[in-house]
Amino acid sequence: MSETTQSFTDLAPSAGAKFRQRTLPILIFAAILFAIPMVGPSRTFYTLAHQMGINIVFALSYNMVLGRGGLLSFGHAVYFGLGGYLAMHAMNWIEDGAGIWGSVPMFLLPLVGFAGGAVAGAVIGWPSCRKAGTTFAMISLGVAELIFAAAFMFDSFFGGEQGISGDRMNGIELFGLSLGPIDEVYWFIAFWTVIGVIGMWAFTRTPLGKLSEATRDNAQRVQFIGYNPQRVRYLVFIAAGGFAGLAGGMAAVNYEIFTPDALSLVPSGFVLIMAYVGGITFFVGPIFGAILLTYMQSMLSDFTEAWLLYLGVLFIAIVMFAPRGIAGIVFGFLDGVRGDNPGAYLGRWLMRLLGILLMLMGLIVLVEVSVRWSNGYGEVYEPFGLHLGHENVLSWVLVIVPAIAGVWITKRASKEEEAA
Amino acid sequence: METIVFGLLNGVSYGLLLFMLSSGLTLIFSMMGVLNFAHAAFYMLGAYFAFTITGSSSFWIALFIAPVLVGLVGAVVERYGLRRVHPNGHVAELLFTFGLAYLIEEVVKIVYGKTAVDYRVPELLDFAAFEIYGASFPAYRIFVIFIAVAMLVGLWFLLKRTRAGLIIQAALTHPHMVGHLGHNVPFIFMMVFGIGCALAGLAGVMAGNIFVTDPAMAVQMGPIVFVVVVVGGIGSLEGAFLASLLIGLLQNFAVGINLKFAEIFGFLGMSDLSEVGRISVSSLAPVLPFLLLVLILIFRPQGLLGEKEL
Amino acid sequence: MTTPALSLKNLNKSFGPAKIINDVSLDIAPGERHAIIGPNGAGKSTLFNLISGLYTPTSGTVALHGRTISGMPPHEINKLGLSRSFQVSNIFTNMTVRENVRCGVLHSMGQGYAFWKNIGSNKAVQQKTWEVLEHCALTDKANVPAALLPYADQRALEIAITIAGGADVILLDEPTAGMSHSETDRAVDLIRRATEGKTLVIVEHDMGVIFDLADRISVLVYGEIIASAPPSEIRGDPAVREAYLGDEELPEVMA
Amino acid sequence: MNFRKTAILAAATSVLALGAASADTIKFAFIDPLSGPFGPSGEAAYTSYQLAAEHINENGGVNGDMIEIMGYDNKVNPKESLVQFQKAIDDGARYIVQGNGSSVAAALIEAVNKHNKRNPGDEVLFFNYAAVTPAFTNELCSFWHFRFDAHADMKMAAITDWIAERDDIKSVYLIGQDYVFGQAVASAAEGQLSEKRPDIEIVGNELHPLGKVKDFTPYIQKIISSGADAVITGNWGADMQLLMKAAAESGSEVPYLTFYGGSKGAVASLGEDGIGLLHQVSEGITNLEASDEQYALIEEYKERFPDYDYYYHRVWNVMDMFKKAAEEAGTNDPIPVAKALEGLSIEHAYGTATMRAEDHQIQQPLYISVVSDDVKYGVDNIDLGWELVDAGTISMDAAEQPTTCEMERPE
Repeated sequence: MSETTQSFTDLAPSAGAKFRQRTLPILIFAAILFAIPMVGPSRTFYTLAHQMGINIVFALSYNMVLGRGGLLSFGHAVYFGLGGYLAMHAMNWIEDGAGIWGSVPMFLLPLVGFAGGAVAGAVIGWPSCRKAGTTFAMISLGVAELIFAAAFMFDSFFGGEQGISGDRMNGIELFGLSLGPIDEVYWFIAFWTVIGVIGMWAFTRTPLGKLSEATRDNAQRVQFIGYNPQRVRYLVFIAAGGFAGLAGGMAAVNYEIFTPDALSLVPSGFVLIMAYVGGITFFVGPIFGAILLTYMQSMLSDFTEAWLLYLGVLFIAIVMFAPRGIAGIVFGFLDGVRGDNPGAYLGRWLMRLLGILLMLMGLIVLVEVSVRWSNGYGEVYEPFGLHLGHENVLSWVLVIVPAIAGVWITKRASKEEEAA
Repeated sequence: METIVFGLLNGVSYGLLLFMLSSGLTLIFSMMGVLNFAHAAFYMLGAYFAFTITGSSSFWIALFIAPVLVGLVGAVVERYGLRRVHPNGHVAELLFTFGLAYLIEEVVKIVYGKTAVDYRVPELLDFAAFEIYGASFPAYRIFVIFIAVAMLVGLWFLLKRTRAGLIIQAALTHPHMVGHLGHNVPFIFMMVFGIGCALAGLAGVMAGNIFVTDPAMAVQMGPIVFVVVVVGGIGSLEGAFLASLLIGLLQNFAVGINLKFAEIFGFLGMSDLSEVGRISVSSLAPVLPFLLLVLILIFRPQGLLGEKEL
Repeated sequence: MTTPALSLKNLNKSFGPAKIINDVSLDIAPGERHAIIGPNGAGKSTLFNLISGLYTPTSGTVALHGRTISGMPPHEINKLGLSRSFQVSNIFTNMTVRENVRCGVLHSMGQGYAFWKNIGSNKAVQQKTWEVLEHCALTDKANVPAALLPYADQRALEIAITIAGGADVILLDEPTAGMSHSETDRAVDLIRRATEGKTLVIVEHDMGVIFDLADRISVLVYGEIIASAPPSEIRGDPAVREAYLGDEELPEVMA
Repeated sequence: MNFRKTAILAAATSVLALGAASADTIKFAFIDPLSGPFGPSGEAAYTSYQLAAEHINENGGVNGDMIEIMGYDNKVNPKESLVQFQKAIDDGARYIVQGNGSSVAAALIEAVNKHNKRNPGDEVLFFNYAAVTPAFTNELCSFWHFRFDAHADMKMAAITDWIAERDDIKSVYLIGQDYVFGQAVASAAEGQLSEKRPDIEIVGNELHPLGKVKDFTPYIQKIISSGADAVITGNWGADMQLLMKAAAESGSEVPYLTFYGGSKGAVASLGEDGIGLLHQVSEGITNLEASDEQYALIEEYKERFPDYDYYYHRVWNVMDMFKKAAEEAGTNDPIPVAKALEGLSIEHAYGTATMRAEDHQIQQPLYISVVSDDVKYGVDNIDLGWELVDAGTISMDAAEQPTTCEMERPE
C-alpha cells in the first residue's frame, strides 16, 4: 500500500467522508432543533428541551475534562454555577442599564457565563491541575465543598439560600426575540446549544485538543515531545470551565434564578453520571447521556418514587457491563449490523435485549411491590390491571421467573457471541 | 481552660470515631487503589444492622454480628461487582462504588423506611460518666474511645504480628509486588475489602446511636472520610490515626474560638461590617477539614505520614 | 574543537544510599553515533533519564550544545532539540498512528498550545507527519489505533514519535529489544536513515546492532564509565572483557 | 408510588361516591420533594393535602368542582422546581402549593410573578404552607403569593413573648445555621428580646455551616458553660436533630426553643431525653383541646398514613380557606379567589385564622409546646408527644408583625 500513497492528502479523510462524519451530524442535529417548534410542543416539552440543551453543553464540557483529558472531577458544577451566577448578575446589570451594560443584549449572556467559568477555572485550576489522577479528583472534591460553603457566607454575590434572580426581558433584543415566552427562549437555547456543541467539537480538532488526549493517554511522553502536561491540563481545564460557564449562562436566562444548590456536590455528581452513562470515549456520548438523564430526572419521578434506585441500577449496570456507555452500545450495534453476519448479530442482539427486558421486569416488580409494602399506605402495585400486593404469590413469581429467565438468556447470548 | 478541656475530650472522642470509619477505607484505598465512595454507605449499613439485631437480641450481640454482616456484604460486592470492573481501571472502580452508594441508600430506604429509626445507646452505658464545668460526659463516649483503641491495637496486631498481616502490609506499600509473591491476589483483595467494610460497619454500630440513624447518615459522613485518608497518607494506618485526631481536635477547638475575621485581621483594616470580617472562626470549623485537604494535596501530596503520592 | 552536542560532567545520581550513577563524564560530538552498553542494572536507563530531564542529577551537569540543561523539565529540554525514546513502548495508545506522529510533529511546527487553529488544516504539519510516517514505513498503518499495532510496529512508532519533532540529538533506549532477527535488521535500517546527520545516543543489548551502528561505544558498569572508544578498541579492552565475564552476548560478538 | 395516579384515583373514587359525574376538577400542583433525603417531609404534607382534598370532595367539592392534588417531585432544587412548575401548568394546574425550602419558594414566587405577567388569562396562585422567610410577605410580597404559615419573625415573636413572661430566664443562647435564614432568626431574636426583656443577656450567638456539622457536642458544651437559661434555634433537618441529640447526651437541661422541633423523627431520636428539653412553636398541636371531629381527623390520618403524624394542620387551613374564598367569589378562577382570600377569616380547630390583605400573611394564634410522656397522641409511633406549656398560647395579636409590603394588585 505504501507505494501507492503519494502524499499526505491521501491519509486524511476525503472531503466526502469529512462531510459525512463531521458536518452532516451537526446539520442533522441543527435540523432537528429547527423542526421541533413546528410540531407545536407543550410547555413541558419546551422546559425539558431547554434543560436538555443546558445539560448537553454542561455534560460535554465535563467530558472535555474526564473523557478527553482523563481528569476525574467531583466539582465541575462549581464552574457551571460561578458562570451562571456571573451571568445572573449581568442580567441585573443589563436591567439597570448602567454604563456599558445598557447596550448588551440579553441574548449574549452565555458569553458572560463563559468568561465567568473560564476565570474560575483559571483560578482554581492553577493549584489543582499540577497533578492528575486521584490527587486531582480529591482536590476537586475539597474545592467543591469549600466553594459551596462559601456560597452561604457571601450573600452579596450568591444571594444566600434564595439566590440571585432577575428578569430576562430587558436590554436590547437580538434576532427579534424578547425572550419572554417560552418558545422564544427555545431559539435562544437551541442557538447556544449548537454553538456549544460546535465549539467543543472544534476544540477536539485543535492542537490543544489533541494534546489533551495525548496527555490523558501518556502524560510522561507528552513531556518528551516538547509539551508541559501540567500546562496542557490547565488550559483544557480553563476551556472546560468556560463551556460549563456557558451552560450556566444558558441556565441563568432559562430559569432567571441561580441558587447555591447549583454549586453543590449534587449537580457535580449528576454531570459525572450523565457523561459516563452516555459514554465518555465518544464525543457524542455525553449528549446521549444528557438527554436520557434529564428526561429521567424530571419525568421518571412522576411514575415512581424509587427513581433514584433505578438511576443507581442503570449507572452500575453501565459501569459493569457497558463501560463505553450508551454511545458505545449504539455504535457497537451499528458496527455489528454492518458486520460480516448481520443476521446472526441481530439475533444475538435481540436475544440479549429480551433478556435485559425480562430482568428489568423482575426488578421493576420487585422494587414497586417493596416500595408500597414499605410505605404501608395500603397501596398496591397494579400494572395492567394486576393486583400485585406483597402477600400475593404472583408478585414474587413475577419477580423471580423473569429475573432468572433474563439472566439465563443473556448468558446464552454472551456464549453464542464468544462462539461466533 | 474549659475550652481546652472540652476541645481535647470531644476532639479525641470524635477523632477516634473518625478513625474507626476511615481505617477501613485506608486499607482498601492503599491496597486496591479504590477510592471507595460507598464506604460511608457501609457505615450506615452497620448502624441499621445493629438496630435490627439490637431489636431482636441485644446491643452486645450486635456489636459483634453487625460488623461481620457488613463485612460479608462488602466481600460479596467485591467478588461479584468490583472484580468485574477492575480491568477497566480505577476510574471505573470508583464510579462503581459511586453508584453503589446511591443504591445502598435507596435500598435502605425501602427496607427501613425513609425516616430515622430508634437506635439507642444501650441502657447499661446510658449514664453520665463524669461531669465537668456543668456538662456531663456520657459513659458511652468513653466506651467508644475504648473500642476505637481496642480496634487500633487489634489492627496493629493483625498487621504486624500475623502472616496475613505481613502480606497485607507489603501490599499496602507495594501493591504490584504481592502478585509476585505467589499469593492469591483476588482472594486477598476480597478479604481486605470485606475487612475494610466491616470496620466501617463497626463505626456505624458505635456512631449510629450517638448521631441519628437515618438514610442521610451516609451522605453526611461521606466526604470527611476521604479527607482523613488523604490527609493521613496512603498506606499509613498511623497517618489515618493522626489525621483523624488532628481533624477531630481542629474542628472542636475551632468551635471554641469566637473570634471573627475582623478581629484577627483588624490590623489590615478589615471591618466587621464587611462580609469577610463577619465570618467567625467557629462558624468555619466544619469546613476546615476540606481546607486542610486542599492544602495538603497542594503542598504535601503524600499526606502526613504517607510514603508515596496519590 | 567544536562544542560537543552532548556533554556530561561529573554526573552523579543517588537514590537514598544507593549510588546509581557515579561521576560520569562524557562528551559526544555533533553527528556522532554513540552507543552505551553495559550489564543489566548498570544504570543505562537512569543515565538517559538524567540527560532527558526525567531525573535531576544529585550533582554534576549535562550540557546540550554547550548549554546546561540539567535541572530543566523534560519539555524544555525537548524544545532545545533533544528527543528520546523509551525501552517500554511509550505511545499514545488511544490515538491512531497518524495522530501519534502528528503530536510529535506539532511543537516543531510552532503549533504551541493553540486552541484556535484546526489541526487538520495546517499543510506543513500534515506534510511533515506524512514524511515521518513514510520514513518509518508506517504509512499503510496510519489510521490504525496505536494500541492495535503489532509489537515491531509499536517500536517503529516509538522511534517515529521520537524523531518527529526534528530534534538533532536523539536518545534511543533499546530500540530493538524483543524483536526477531528480520525485524531487527529493518529497525537498524530505519534508525540509520532516521538519524542521518544527527547526533545519536543509543542503549542496546544486541551487540550486532551496536557494532553495526556506533561510531563510538561507552561501557557503563555499576554507574561508572570504564571505557569509551571506537568499536574496534572496545573489542580488545581487557577491562570490558572482565566486566562482561559471564555475560553471554559480548564474548560471542567479540570473538 | 405514582403520585399523580393515586391522587386522581382518590379524586375519582370520591366523585363516584357522590355520583356526580359532570364536575370539573380544580387542579392543585403540589411541588415539593417526594424522593431523596427530604422526601419524608414532602410526603407528610402531600398526604395531608390528599386527605384534606378527599374530605372536601366527599362533601360536594368547591362550587361543585372536585379538587385534584397532583404531586410533582422537585427534589428541593429551585431549578427542578421551575421545570416541575411548567409541567404543572401544562397539566392544567391553577394553584401551586409548596413549602419546603425558602430557595424553592423564592424561585416559585419569581416564576409565578413572571408567568402571570407574561400569560394574562392563565394566572396561577401560589399557596406557601411552610417557607418562612419574612421577606416573602414584606419586600418580596406578591399578589399571587399567600402564606399560610407564620413567618420566622412571627414565630420568634411567639417565643420571645413566652420568654418575656418567664422571670427565671435571665440569659439566652442563640444558635443557628449560617445562612440568610439562620442569620435572620438570630437578629430577630436579638431585636425582640432587647425590646421585650432588656434585662436578658444574650450569652452566645453562634452560627454554624448549614448541614456540615456531624457532632454538636462542642457547641452544646459552649452553651452549658455559658450558663444560658434558654436556647433559641431555627435549625431544621439533621442540624436540628443532631443538636438536640447532643444536648440530651450532655445533660443540658434548659428549654430549647425551636421552630422545627416537631419535624418528623426528632422526638423519636431523642426519646425520653427530650422530655422538658425540646420545645416547638406551631399553629396547633394534636394534644390541644379540640372538637371530636378534629380528633377523628387526627386518628383517620394516622390510620391512613402510619408512617406520619398529623403535623401539617395548616394544610387544612389552606384547603378550607380556599374553599371558603372560592365559594364567596362564586368561581374557582384564581384572580377572584385571590381577591376573596384577602381579609378572609376562618375558624379552625385551634383558633381563628385571618389572611391579612395587605401582605397575604396569615395571622393566627401560635402555641408553644414541649415533649411530654403524658399525652393523648404520641408522635413518631412512640408514646411521647407534644404538650402545651404553661402560658404557651400566644394570641394572634401578640404574634402579629408589621409589614413593609407594597403590593401591586391586578385591575
